Amino acid sequence: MNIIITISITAFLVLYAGLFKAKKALLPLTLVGLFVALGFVCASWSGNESHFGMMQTDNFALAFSGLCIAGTLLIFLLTQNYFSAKNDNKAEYYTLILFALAGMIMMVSYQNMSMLFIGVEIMSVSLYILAGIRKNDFASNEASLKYFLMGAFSTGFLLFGIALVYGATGSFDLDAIQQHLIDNKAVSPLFYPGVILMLIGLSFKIGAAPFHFWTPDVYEGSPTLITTFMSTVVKTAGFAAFLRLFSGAFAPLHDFWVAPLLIIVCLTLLVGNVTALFQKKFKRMLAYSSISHAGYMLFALVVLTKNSGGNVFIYAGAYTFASIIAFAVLILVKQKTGSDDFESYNGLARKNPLTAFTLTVAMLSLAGIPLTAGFIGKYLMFLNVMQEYQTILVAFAILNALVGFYYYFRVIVAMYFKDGQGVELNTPLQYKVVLVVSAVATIVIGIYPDVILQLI
Amino acid sequence: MENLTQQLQGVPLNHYIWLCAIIFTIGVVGVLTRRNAIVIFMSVELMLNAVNLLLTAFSVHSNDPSGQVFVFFIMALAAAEVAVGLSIIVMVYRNTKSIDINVLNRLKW
Amino acid sequence: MSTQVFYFVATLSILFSLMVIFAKNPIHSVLYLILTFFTFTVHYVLLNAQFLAVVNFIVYMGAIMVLFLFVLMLLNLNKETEPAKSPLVKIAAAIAGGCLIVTLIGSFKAVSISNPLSLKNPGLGLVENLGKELFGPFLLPFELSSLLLLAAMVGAVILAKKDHTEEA
Amino acid sequence: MELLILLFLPLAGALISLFPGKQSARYGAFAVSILSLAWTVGLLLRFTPDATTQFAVDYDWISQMGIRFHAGIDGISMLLVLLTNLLVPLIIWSSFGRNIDRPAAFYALILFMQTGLLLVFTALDAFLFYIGWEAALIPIYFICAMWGGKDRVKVNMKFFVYTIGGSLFMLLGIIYLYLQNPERNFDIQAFYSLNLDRSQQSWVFWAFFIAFAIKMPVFPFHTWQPDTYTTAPTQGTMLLSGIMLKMGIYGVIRWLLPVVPGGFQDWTPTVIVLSIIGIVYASLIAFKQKDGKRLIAYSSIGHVGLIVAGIFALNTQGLQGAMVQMLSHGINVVGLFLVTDILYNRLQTNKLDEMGGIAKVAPKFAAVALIIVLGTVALPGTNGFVGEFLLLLGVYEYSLWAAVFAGLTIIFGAVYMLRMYQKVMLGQTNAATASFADIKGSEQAVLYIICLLVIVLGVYPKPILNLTEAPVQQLLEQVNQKLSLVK
Amino acid sequence: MINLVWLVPLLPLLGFLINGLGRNTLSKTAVGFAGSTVILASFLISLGIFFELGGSALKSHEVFLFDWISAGDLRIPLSFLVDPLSSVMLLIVTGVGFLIHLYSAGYMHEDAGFGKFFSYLNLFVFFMLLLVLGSNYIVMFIGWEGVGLCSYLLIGFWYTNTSYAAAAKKAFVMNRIGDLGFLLGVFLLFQTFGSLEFSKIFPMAASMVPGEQTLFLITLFLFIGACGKSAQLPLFTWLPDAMAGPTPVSALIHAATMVTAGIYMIARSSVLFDLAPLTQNIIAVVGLATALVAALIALTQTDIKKVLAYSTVSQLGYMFLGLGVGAYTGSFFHVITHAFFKALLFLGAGSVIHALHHEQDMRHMGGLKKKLPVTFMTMLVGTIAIAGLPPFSGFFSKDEILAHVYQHSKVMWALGVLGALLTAFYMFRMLYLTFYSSYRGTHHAEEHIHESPKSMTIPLIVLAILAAAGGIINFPAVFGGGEWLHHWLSPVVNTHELELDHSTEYMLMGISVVGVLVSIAIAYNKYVKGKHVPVPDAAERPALVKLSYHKFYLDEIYDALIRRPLDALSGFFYRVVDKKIIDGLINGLGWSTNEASKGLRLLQSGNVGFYIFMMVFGIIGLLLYTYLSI
Repeated sequence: MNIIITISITAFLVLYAGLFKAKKALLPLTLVGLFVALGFVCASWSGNESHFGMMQTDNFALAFSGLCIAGTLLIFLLTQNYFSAKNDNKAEYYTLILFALAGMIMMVSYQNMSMLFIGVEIMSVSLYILAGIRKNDFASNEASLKYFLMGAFSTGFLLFGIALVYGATGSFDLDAIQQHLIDNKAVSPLFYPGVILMLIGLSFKIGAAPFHFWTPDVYEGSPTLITTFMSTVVKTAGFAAFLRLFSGAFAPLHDFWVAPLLIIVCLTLLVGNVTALFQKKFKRMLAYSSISHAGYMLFALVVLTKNSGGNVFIYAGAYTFASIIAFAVLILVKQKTGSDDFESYNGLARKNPLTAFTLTVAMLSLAGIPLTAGFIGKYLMFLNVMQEYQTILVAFAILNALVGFYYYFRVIVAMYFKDGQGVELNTPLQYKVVLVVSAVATIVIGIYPDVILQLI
Repeated sequence: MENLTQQLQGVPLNHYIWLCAIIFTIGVVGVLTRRNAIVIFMSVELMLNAVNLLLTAFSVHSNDPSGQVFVFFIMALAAAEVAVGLSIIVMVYRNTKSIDINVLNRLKW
Repeated sequence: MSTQVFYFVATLSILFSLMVIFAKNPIHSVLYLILTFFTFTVHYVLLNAQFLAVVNFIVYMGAIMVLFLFVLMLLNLNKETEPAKSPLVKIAAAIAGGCLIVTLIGSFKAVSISNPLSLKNPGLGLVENLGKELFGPFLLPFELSSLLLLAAMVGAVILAKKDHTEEA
Repeated sequence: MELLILLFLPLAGALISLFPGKQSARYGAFAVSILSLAWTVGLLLRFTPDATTQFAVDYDWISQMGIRFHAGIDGISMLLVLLTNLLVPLIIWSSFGRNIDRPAAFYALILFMQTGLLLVFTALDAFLFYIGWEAALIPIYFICAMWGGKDRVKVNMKFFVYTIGGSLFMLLGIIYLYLQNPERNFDIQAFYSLNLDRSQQSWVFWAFFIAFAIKMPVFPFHTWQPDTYTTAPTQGTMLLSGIMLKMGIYGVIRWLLPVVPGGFQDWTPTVIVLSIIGIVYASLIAFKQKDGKRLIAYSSIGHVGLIVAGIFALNTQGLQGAMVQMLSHGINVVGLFLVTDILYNRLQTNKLDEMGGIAKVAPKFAAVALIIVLGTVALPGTNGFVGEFLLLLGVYEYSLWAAVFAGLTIIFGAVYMLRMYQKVMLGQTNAATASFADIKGSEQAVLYIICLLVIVLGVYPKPILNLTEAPVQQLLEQVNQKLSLVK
Repeated sequence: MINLVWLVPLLPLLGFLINGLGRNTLSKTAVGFAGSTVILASFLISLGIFFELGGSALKSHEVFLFDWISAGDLRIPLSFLVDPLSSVMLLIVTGVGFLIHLYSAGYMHEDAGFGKFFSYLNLFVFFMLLLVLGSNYIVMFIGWEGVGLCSYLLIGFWYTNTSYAAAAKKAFVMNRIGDLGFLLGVFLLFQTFGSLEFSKIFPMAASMVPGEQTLFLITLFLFIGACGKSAQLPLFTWLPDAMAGPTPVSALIHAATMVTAGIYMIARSSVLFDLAPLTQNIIAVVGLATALVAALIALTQTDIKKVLAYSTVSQLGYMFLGLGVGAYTGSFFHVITHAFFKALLFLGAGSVIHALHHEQDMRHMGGLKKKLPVTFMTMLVGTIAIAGLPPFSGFFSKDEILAHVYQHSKVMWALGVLGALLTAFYMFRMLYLTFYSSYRGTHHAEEHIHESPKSMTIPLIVLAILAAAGGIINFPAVFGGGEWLHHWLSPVVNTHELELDHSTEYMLMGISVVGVLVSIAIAYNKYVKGKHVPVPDAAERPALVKLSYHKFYLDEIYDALIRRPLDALSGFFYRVVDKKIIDGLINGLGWSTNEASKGLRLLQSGNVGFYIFMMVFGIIGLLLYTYLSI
């Protein structure tokens, strides 16, 4: 509760600050707000407070809130040098990101489907705008419109699902729904299509196949900073929402929805990994990689254990840190070379050892190489599904992971093994902070994940 | 009025569900067949309205006002979405002089 | 008489909604959509959800549809400029739609709720009742939806505003 | 504690060598590797050659997942630790005369890899083993891809994906065993005491074996190897063939055989046939190779095939032979690759046809190369013989025919190695080789040390055999006991 | 003295180290001195051992040095066995070895690799002594392979000549083929007896049933090993090629010592072989065939060393023939006498070659009798000895073998005698072509012909004496001899008494002596009187002569049957199986993933309508699942 309020107030303040042309104050203000929110997250740890039966700030919610806020913080740090001096929309930019963040906090802590719906929509609407915020950029326009049209379309399915679930159980409250499922042996047949439609709606939000089509185009077209936000924080929140619903309220019907979920998982892995292989642009490759990671994260739902939430958390954390590094470097490279092709990374390591190293760590983490957080995440996911001996699924995932090595290593190959024009990036201090912090987090989680595992 | 509604309470819930499903599907087909972004958007509105009606019917059926409250939220969303959506369309139109979605295919592969 | 009003209005709803998606001219689509929404308002009334009926009437037909019309006019799109999609797409869409409806309804196949709707509480859809619900348990989402509207507002302003500055 | 120092000394060295100037990286890394060798020797002196695990460390690591930092050394581990810490200084030393781009990164990666290798050879926790396994792979990938030759990117990618693919299946197997383990941990003793039924053992066997087979490599999984060996920088090839390959063999002995003896037993005929095919096949291919490095690469496949066959024969002779041969092969193959490196460095080619007559202009070089070649062809009195003899004896006890075909390595080995030696060293000099400079400095020192090892281990292999005798016996007892329990 | 037996091999090793390390720093005199002295010292110690053994009642002494390999119940100590067999062999190896060292000091004096040469020779002697002294099969195997190595090194001594280097490789590989057989035999021995010690195996074997399958296999494998080392069919082709090495090497390795290792080994294992009659028959047949084939080839060779090489193969065939019929002593006797006269012949040939500045073709020799008197005289002794004329040593040893053969099979005996006649013919052919008639080389070269230096002629003389008188050591009973060797060896080697009556023996001897004389006469007629000179290489020959001249095309046959198929297989495996099939499969996986990526990528067409279509299909699919599952 405090968290949402803090974030909203920060958003308002930033908006007003923008109005009064206090451009210098924007970033500090935002950071302070976010730190305060983070403080609230810590303060209410283990509180498990219910807010009007609408939100439940349990540890799951707090952990994901914390992760989202931390991710947003890092992304805000990347705004240094990002905007040109004449830009007037900076305050709105910040405000909308903060609004989206508020929406996400709702998504990770909702207890009632209305909160889920509103949270999702606050986030989505903000993102539609953010995707198109470069008004004169054709790609940005296209991304925005595509995202918007498809998003609205999928919202329809989500709502239809909610309606059916409501029709079957007579409530929007998660506990009530779960109770209903447990009490009634024969659930109303309306419930089943309802669950499936909600699965579809949420799969769209996290970019799982075959509802992933928006992802690559939107990620590519959006301003890189927004893509970073979308592919990391937004995705994390989407997963938390997914998990809250399916591993909570819908858990009693696990046997029913696990089969379609498996199909979605496999398709997602396949499409994400295989398509990423042939990309020329680093940014678009990252989009496909985000699809494939969605596939891995869905493993947590294939077999529900008490650790599912924690596992997704680690995975999402690992993925967030790694992606932020990747995108941060992408921004730097694009600023310098004007292109986001793999070729522009050629020979980058010579002049920018630190940047190259952190990007390498990020790629290794994304690929799931041991001693990075990404490995621990993947390991937990595999372990999770192996509890029911889903060996074939894991074998399939392994094959996909192998494909993954190819494209993640492409950028490493470009940076270290190819000769390029020897671009020297100008890396501002804040970027360095983000890169180092994320890389250190990635390695620390990779080597000693106990720090996080003991939290949840 | 009261009398009328009382009389009409005999419609089976099934038929509401079917109606909503049909309208919803028409919305989906609209999205599929049209190329004009605004018309597509209107089809989406059609889908949302189908959901609204369904929620209301369920709400009446289970005698629970929360369903209707939810409809209210959906309307709020619809308003917000329309505002944003139309401004996006306007923005796109400014740049491309078209709102044909088939023109939007620079981002691919 | 009895339930026939419902079926009549329902037929109209379906008809108008079909017109929405088949009308060549976008303006006509808007107008049919307004008609569709009107039939929905009737449905709300029939369901004794008067508040929703009113809101639907005001918000959808009064605000939203006008906005649509306004934009169409603004962009000068009142012509049948839209190139028809290929017949293949149309057939595919029709098949897809057919499949969708079949599977959708099919998945309710065992719907046991064939019992007629009965209004247990005549005041269910009244403002008083909904107000209590809205400002009671649903206060939080209600308040938070203000964020949604605010975000939309900010967004609409920055997107629709004409400016030529561009960030890096 | 002693073990921790052993394990992390190279890692610390890696971090340190990243920072100072370019030239000092080389000496720093060398000093660190010598220090680890000294430390290993120190441990060896305090080591009692019985079947117990010594210098064990056991700490909580990821307590939530039942993962412990549990490592220790028994005779078999000691042997491989010794191999690693013996070869790494030699490998580093061998690079002294070479002009290496970005030396700090190069040496840091080597040392980093050393820690990974040591982890593999000492881990007593399956997860730790896996981590070490991959931790050794990453640096070698970078070494090979960054400092390699033609096609290095493509070739190394294949190598990397191939090997890591195998190891991911091993991870799958590890997870399976973990889930089967009622204590929910990765402890090796717990794995040993698992009693899976035949079919479970069978597939766990393959999950592990594929990883090991790719690493070694065993016959149909070998095609990454010649390309990688050929394109990698020589130090990388040495690391790969000298030490890394032993990871697979060690894995079979430590993690496969005692854990799933039933699966091991069921698949023994298949694996032995595969490895013998590998011996004959790779040796035959080596006959006509034009590229020296590639020839050695294929020869290595053949030698490894014999080791695998010896292990799978499952008797004392075979296992002891494998132990000795692991050490010997490491030494010999490093020597051979150093020889090719020297040739390449002087002549800028690996093509055997472009060489010849070097013995005339570089007699010292020719002499040491001959000793190494003889070690490789397992001449009695060299280290290669002891291992090969025991291995063949082991295979023989399994089957006469297996030994007949495996024994072809004795003949074929002589054919291709001597052919290579003849093409390179003998005959008339040509324009390129006429000015070939004889070895000196670090090259000479390293080669002399290798030759010394070749002969000393061939004449007096007893210490090595003693080192591993007790653990091998214990292993066999353990396996037989467990086999008697399996349904 | 026996306790000092370890010094015997150690001294040559020391010599190897000294000469090897000091090859660039020590003077030639020092090298020659050191190299020869260590062998002489070894010889003296061996002599001491020999006499001590003769005086001692215990005929078998094991000297344990250290445990070499142990694994499980396998325990291989590095220990030496001193018994009558090894003590005699020690004397031959060190004795003949010393003479050859001495000779080499002169012969190789001009060579740049003098130090290297001596170090190799010393190393060779070291390994040969290991072979002889080993108390188990593995130590024997060290020596066995070690001499193979030295053979490789010495054949390829002039490695700049590619064909010499190839010959060296060939020798090593052919030896290796045999060695594999040896190893397999060793494995089977270990499996059967649980030990590899001679002292453990033979007593156990003695109690086994003759003709047992295991014993047959063991002996067969061991025999294959012997075939490789002792150049028997089908593995003999390396030996003639091995003449590429310097002549002292040919004398030492390829005549006197190394090639007899196979015979030594079989003689040592006579207990086993006696229990495997089938193997014995095989050995006899192979030996006889080798003797004849080699003799036939030798008839037409023109290179002086080649003739000697084939004669060596042929003589080795005799020895195997003897072994096959159980005449272990006879064979070993022949080993000894052969060592004397063959070393002599080779060294003599070396002396000729030295005099003619490395001319080896007999067609360019002739009339050297006057110019090289010492060489001629000693060579004559050697030739008579090998031809088997009494009372020279060859006569006794060969006839002992033939007598045993006669007892075994008369057909074999007949063929054996035929071989002997051929031997006499080609040896005298060689002698006549080289020393008789007139010189056929250039006039310029003729002026430079001179007798070899003392260091070369003294060994020749010593060897000539031995070749002439060597028969004394096993002077047959039929002439009233004591058969000393026979008795000396009886504690270790299964000896079989000849059961022929004296008259038969006389008859057999008579036949062979007469036959030999006749063939010498024919040779004299043809080459001295008829002044026949072999035609040049390119000239046409009658079919049979051609067959012989081209060594029955054995090299070509091996080439076509083994080397080329293997090479083809190598190429096939590399280019097709490895690159196309296995690697192709793996790359194909990558390729198909890539293609799949190309295809799947196209799904992302950029068209929103299409995307929504796909989504709807997904939705329909999932709803269909719902429809079907509830």
